[in-house]
Amino acid sequence: MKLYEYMAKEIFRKHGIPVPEGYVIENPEEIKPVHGEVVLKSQVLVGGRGKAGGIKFASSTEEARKIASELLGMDIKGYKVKKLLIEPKIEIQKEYYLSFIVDRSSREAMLIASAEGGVEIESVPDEKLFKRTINPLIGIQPNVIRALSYKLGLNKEQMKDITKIVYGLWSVFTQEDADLAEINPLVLTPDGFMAADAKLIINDDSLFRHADMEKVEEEYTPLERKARERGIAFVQLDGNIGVIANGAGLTMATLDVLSLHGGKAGTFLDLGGTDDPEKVKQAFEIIGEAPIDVVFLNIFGGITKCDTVAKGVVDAIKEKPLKVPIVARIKGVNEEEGKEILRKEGIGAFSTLEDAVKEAVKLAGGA
Amino acid sequence: MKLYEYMAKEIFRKHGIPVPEGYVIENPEEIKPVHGEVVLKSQVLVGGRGKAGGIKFASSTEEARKIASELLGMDIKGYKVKKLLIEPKIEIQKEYYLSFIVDRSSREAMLIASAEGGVEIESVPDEKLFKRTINPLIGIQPNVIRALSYKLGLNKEQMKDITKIVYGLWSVFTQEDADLAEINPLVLTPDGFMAADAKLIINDDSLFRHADMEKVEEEYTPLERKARERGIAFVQLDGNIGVIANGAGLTMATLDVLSLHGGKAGTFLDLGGTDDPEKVKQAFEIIGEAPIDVVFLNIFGGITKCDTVAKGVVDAIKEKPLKVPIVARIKGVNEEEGKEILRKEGIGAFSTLEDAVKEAVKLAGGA
Amino acid sequence: MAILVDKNTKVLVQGITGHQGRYHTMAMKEFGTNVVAGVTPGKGGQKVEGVPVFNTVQEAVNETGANTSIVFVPAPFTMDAVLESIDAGIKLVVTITEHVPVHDAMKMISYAKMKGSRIIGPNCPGLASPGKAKVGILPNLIFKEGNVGVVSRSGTLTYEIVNSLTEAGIGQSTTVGIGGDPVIGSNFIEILDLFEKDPETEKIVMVGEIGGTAEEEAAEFIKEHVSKPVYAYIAGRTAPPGKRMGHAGAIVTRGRGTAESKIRALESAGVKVARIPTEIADMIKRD
Amino acid sequence: MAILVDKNTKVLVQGITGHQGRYHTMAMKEFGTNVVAGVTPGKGGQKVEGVPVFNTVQEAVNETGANTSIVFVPAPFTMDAVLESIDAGIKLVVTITEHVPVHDAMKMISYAKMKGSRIIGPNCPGLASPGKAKVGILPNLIFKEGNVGVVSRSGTLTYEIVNSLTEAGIGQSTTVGIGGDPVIGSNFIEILDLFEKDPETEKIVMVGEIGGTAEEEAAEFIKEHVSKPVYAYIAGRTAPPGKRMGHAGAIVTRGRGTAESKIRALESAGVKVARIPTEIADMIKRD
Repeated sequence: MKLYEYMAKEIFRKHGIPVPEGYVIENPEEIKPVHGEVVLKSQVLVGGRGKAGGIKFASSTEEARKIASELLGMDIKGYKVKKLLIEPKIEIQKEYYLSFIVDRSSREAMLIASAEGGVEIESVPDEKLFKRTINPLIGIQPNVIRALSYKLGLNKEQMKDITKIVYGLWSVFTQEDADLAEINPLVLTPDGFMAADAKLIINDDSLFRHADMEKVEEEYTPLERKARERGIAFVQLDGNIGVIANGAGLTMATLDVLSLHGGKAGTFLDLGGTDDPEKVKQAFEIIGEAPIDVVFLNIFGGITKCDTVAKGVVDAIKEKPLKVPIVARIKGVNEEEGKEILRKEGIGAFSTLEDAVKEAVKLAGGA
Repeated sequence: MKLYEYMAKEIFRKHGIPVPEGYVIENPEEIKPVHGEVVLKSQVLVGGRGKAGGIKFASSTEEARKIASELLGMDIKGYKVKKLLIEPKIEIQKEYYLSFIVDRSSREAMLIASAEGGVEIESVPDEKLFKRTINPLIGIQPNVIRALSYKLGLNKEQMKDITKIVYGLWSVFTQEDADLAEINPLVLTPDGFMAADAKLIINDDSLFRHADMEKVEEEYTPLERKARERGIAFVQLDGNIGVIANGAGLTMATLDVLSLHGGKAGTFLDLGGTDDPEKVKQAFEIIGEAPIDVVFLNIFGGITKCDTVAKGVVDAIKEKPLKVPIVARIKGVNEEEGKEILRKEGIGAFSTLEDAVKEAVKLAGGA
Repeated sequence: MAILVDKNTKVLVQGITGHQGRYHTMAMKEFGTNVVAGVTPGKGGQKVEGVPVFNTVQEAVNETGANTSIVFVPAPFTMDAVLESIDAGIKLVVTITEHVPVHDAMKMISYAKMKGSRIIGPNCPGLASPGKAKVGILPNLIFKEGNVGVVSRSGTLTYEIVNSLTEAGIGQSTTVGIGGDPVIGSNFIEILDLFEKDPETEKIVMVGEIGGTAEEEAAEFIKEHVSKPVYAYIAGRTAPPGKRMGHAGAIVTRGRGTAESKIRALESAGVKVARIPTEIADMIKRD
Repeated sequence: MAILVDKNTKVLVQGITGHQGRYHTMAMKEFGTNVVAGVTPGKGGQKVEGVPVFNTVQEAVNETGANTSIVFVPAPFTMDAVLESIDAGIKLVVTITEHVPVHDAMKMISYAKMKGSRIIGPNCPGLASPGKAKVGILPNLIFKEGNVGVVSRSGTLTYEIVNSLTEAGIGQSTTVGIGGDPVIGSNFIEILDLFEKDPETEKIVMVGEIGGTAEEEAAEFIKEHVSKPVYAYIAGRTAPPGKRMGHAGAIVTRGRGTAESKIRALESAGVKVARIPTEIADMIKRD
């Protein structure tokens, strides 16, 4: 779960990381009197908002209100700005970069830091980055922070200051079960280091341990939201073939084979390992609402039996008929029974993925 | 550093372990009005005080004062009672045992528990004990407490209750850098589990991390205390040969060889790896005050050079002559020079340990 | 031979009294697996499918000599269950449970390494050595004893590929579903290494997916350490893009992680990469 | 051969700019040891006894290929120094420092195990393979190249025994001072195992002390796994009794830990136990 900047900063502050003293508004009237200069930051879950014009500065209350009314409601890369974070402008001497991420290769955390922070961080070459895996059982140790400080060219005072921040960010990362905890830029100000921005992604599987954390809804299409509410893995795509398969890998493979034959998927719907008729029915309800020209069902029966799934499909379309044809590829345990059940309802049922795909692409209007 | 029961209980309480609400007195007048029954517990650093009469019960203020004046100043196995811990008498339904200790074999912590706590715990056979090593990096886990609860025959309520105590004791053990954290007996009362006694030994090498912890002076002879203040490892024994050697192992070996030849050591003084003349001088000052008939010096010169030590010895006895003869065994780097320096001062200097020991035993009055 | 599980495997089922545990205990026994014990705290003394249930893993190990465990307990309690098995001396812990918190996964994998145990998963279908033993939830009927080792990040897609191998008359030594989570106990490299050293395994099939850089790292490993022929399929050439993990994600991945990057890396390591899943069987047959 | 340190050992000295670090860098070099680097944070760029000093272990390893480290840093910082070496891929970390907090010792030993490194010590004199390398503070002059492996918990007493071997014309393959602390990285069993497997080592000398049960456990191990003749000396038959560690200490020890218990266990494992330290040389000569 990706958090908004203002939420991440609140959590960072709780773990002892200095962040600017800001506040959040949802409409321009909430702007407090401006003394000095302030920055108005659009709260969206997508990167590059600065370049998209989502971050502005103001020197007076009036100006701030005006800018706020421009920013609120603005569209940034498909995300609508609903909240602004208002902060005093910071005096930046230099921008650094600091993050912890779950590292798949080492199966440990990875600490990344750089003396060249900011928007261009991804193009900083590896030899200018400090990268070190941190074992989750031993945690962060003084020698790592020393090495980081040498690499970043920090003086003694700065080293002492960044030590607190690295421990704080480690605390955020581990205590809050983060996939990612990132400060970019970490800015050096006359008062020491401060997190000018904050990115925090909480591990979805760990949310049960953070019941008091405010939930952030990602941006979904109405149909995707409906699917999610029913616990179905569903993504809307731009093609016209509605793909349903069981298992994420198999669903991806189905998309690939469709594409090889000139077809284009309009949905990615993974039934998972279930043959629960209720789930099958819900899947067909969802896909029935998608703007597609044909439904392509790809089932490999293993633990899930082909005939059970077929029965579920038949029940679903009997209750709520689809407006588009179905092509099915049925393979595995009780495959013949499954195909028979579908064929009785006039559904084309094939054994090989390629045969079925060709039929679906044909029905969808050809390659 | 072994803590007094009352200090250990205060720390246990801080870590969430229920302990009786008590207070400490140093003289009988400090007894508070007694309602119900109280227990008066002598605060000494030695076990078996109960059997030695150091724990008494009282039902009235007057009785409590009388008992307090009997206990205070009493001698328990050589330890003088200076403080009493006064606690309300607990209603004990059953006595258990619970501890964490540093386990040398596994190089992890060991959790020990038993449903048969109390003074006889050491005779409880292994198959009635719950023993489990706990890795310091992963810490105590729920499955361990479940296994403990099954072994101790606890019901669900008791299991929930002991979980808190096991976590608390683990927290004491790790956060306070303990060699040992022990609750014996851990008593079951109508209100749940409670630590009726508390034993806590803080790792001496970790005391620098616990600067705010009240220091407990162990019982030393005045001479031992003097040695400790000078950083010299010194123990007073009952024989009449004052042993000085360099290195704990070598000092022990010296005692063993003395004993083989019928001698008896009166001191155990380990110079350590030093040839610092000041340290040698201090060592001779200490040993000069011990009630011995001969000083036996056993030096193996390695990093420490024999002649340097010999010079230190000569300087020391020139500044403050000893009343008893010295026998030296000098071996290793610059051995001949060392022996020569000592012989010039009339000190018998040998190369083999056995020759030297025989001479020392002879001078000490024979086997 | 085969790798990791065979006729000497004595399986302990953690969470045996749950729906999944019970069902797959039966399925594993049908496969011919020696399931010797189950564990569900508080349910010791019961029997499930004829298998004795214990309160603790230690007790189960003491009583039955179990040497392999399969974990079906719910995600919030999975780490504790895995640690319990490791502490009881179990050397192979197959973790089926999905949605295990990623920090729990990292911790239990580090702990396993310290104690010399191996974790497969979490979020994996387990593994099967046809004719010997299955410790997992893979369907029984798709397998055939033989000399092809299969290692995969995916579930159903693996079944599909194994089934097509079997239909083509190509048997398998062992099929290992390593799991689809970002952090898993055994990765491609570790399983490839076991297959390379297993005298019974002659060819290796590797099924990957987009995301992460495990396939690219496996390709590096294959180039240097694997002499047996490797066939691969990578799913997700046309899949919707995954979640972006800040700048750090991009720094760690450095342009790898796409199907193209994976296929390129594998091909340059001499791996034959199939364009559709069932093509693997054809390729092996042809060789 | 020899064990653990030899001509391929490239030593890194942690805390090289301190008094002890500096002195023993010189002494190790005089012994013929290849000391390639030193580390003291903030003193990178200096040289000590001709050895380049770095700020971090990683940097030192990258620049010099150091593969073994010796730690002289003060006790409060020892764990961090040891962890730094382990993380930099150093496989043998010899920890001389005494008074290391026991919980730090437990943690760093667990971590070393996870990462596949070996710790000797803490509070140990280190180890020496005469004619090859010394990584420690043992005096240079007492050694002679040969075929007796020496393993000991003690410092000076070891020098005494090694010296008596050398004077008797009996050379040593490697002498390992495992350290006198309750919790140490490598114990008797682990070193005995290495000596048993080392073709150059023909006989083994073991020097123990009262306290703990390491000697009793070593005796069990010798009975089952050591075919080479073992000679032992146990110090402390008449030593003042140690500190009592509550009831738990007694439960863990169960009557073991005394010199008598240790000598009995060793003798029943076929070990020849000397009554005085120098007797070992006589016993070996006689055999």
